[in-house]
Amino acid sequence: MATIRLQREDFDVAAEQRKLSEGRGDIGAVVTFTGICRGGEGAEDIAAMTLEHYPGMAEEEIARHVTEAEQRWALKGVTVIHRYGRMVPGDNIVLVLTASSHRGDAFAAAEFLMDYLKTSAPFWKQEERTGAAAEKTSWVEARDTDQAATDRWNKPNRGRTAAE
Amino acid sequence: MATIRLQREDFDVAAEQRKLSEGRGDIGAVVTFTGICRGGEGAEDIAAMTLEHYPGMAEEEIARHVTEAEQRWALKGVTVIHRYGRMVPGDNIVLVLTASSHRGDAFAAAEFLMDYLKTSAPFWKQEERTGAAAEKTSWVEARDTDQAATDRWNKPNRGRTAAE
Amino acid sequence: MRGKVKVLYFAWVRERIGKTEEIVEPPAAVRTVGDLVTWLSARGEEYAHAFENPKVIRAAIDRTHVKQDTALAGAREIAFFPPMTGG
Amino acid sequence: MRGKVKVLYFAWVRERIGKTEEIVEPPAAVRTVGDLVTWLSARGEEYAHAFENPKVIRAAIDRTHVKQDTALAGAREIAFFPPMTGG
Repeated sequence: MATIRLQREDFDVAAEQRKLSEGRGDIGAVVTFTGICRGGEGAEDIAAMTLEHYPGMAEEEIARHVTEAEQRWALKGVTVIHRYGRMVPGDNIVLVLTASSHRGDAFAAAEFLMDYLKTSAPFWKQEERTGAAAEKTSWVEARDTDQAATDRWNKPNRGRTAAE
Repeated sequence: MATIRLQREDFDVAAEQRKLSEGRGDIGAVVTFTGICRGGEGAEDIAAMTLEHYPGMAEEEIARHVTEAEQRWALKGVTVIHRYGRMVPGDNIVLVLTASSHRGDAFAAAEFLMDYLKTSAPFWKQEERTGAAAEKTSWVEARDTDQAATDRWNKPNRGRTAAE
Repeated sequence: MRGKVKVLYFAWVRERIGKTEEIVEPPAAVRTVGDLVTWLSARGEEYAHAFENPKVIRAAIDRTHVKQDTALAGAREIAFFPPMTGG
Repeated sequence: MRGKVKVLYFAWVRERIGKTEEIVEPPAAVRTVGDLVTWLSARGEEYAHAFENPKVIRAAIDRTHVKQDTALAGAREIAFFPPMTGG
């Protein structure tokens, strides 16, 4: 039921959504999250970003959280695609797609998966900047707010939502 | 910045997402919600659904909540498209698309808009069933859980999220 | 309120009354949305049926949701409908 | 632990050590992930630099996240990397 892919090439949000919902009368809600490479703001903008990953573990770690999402919410389908390699601002990075009968489950599962992707899927971003910093690359630092977002899901009552 | 449309014809999620994010380096997160006509379960399935709306007020009511969402979260773009007329299972009904620098704002705004669309935008669904009930049409009743989902947004601290 | 006002009906309120809209001229004593519901209910069986349970009737004045005790003064367009089920 | 084990490095841990992976054979006294970090740190300046702040080092055994006090027994593949920044 779940589709998990790591790939260098771009993905097509509409095609993935169609694959998951076409010809089915039981899906009432589809949520997609698309993460996009940002250019940043200011004089030293981001010129490009390279995503490194741990092949094998990345797929397994995503699959573990997809399974957990399927246990916590009533899902009719899940697709997670994460790209690796070099990307420029505007390029797609990650897609999370959840389908359910009702919107509450689809929203909660998509946000849960994104929070865990950020903090526990083995990917690392390295940035190249423009301007005076053009020669330097730097590894993006993990943010405390991402860990805080993930920790929300360990509180009681974060399973099925009221919005079913 | 916001696009709000009521229309009889179908919409194209990918095209709307492209319009909103193409050529921009400041968008890091795009959330789409697609509401789809369900066929139901059991002997008396839903054969079709007709959506009636209050022209004029529907647009204005959606616009009021889009403005509120723009005040509560840091959004780079919002699109809301709601169809009216007759739809069969599998047909798209509604699209909410939010773009932001960070995922927390895009997720929260999309869910907020859907909750308010359900309870305060002037649309009414009438269902046609198959089987023994084929001749009857019935108006869908409002659900308490939808009102409860909407009421969540009136609690304190439901503005900017921790996941920025 | 004074003068004529346009009233719109939607969904099963529209079906029961059998009209999508009409122009009415209620007497001055009809001051609030609730007064108008009461006055309309007395116009015939179809209205009485539509408004038999006023608690489930929603109203809008000039395209903005209002409560039963909202004054009608200044209203150009008043709409009555069941709880919404869009989205 | 006993015998040889494959160690993988990612992101700036990989850059500092200058290798993507290697086979090591730590002595029996190296029992936990933390022990292995200490033992690797003593192998040279590049290792000492990579592991200078053990608190920010994350580890996985056989592709599952583990803590510093997790036993190495039975491990086939151990990976070290900084906090993740995907998504």
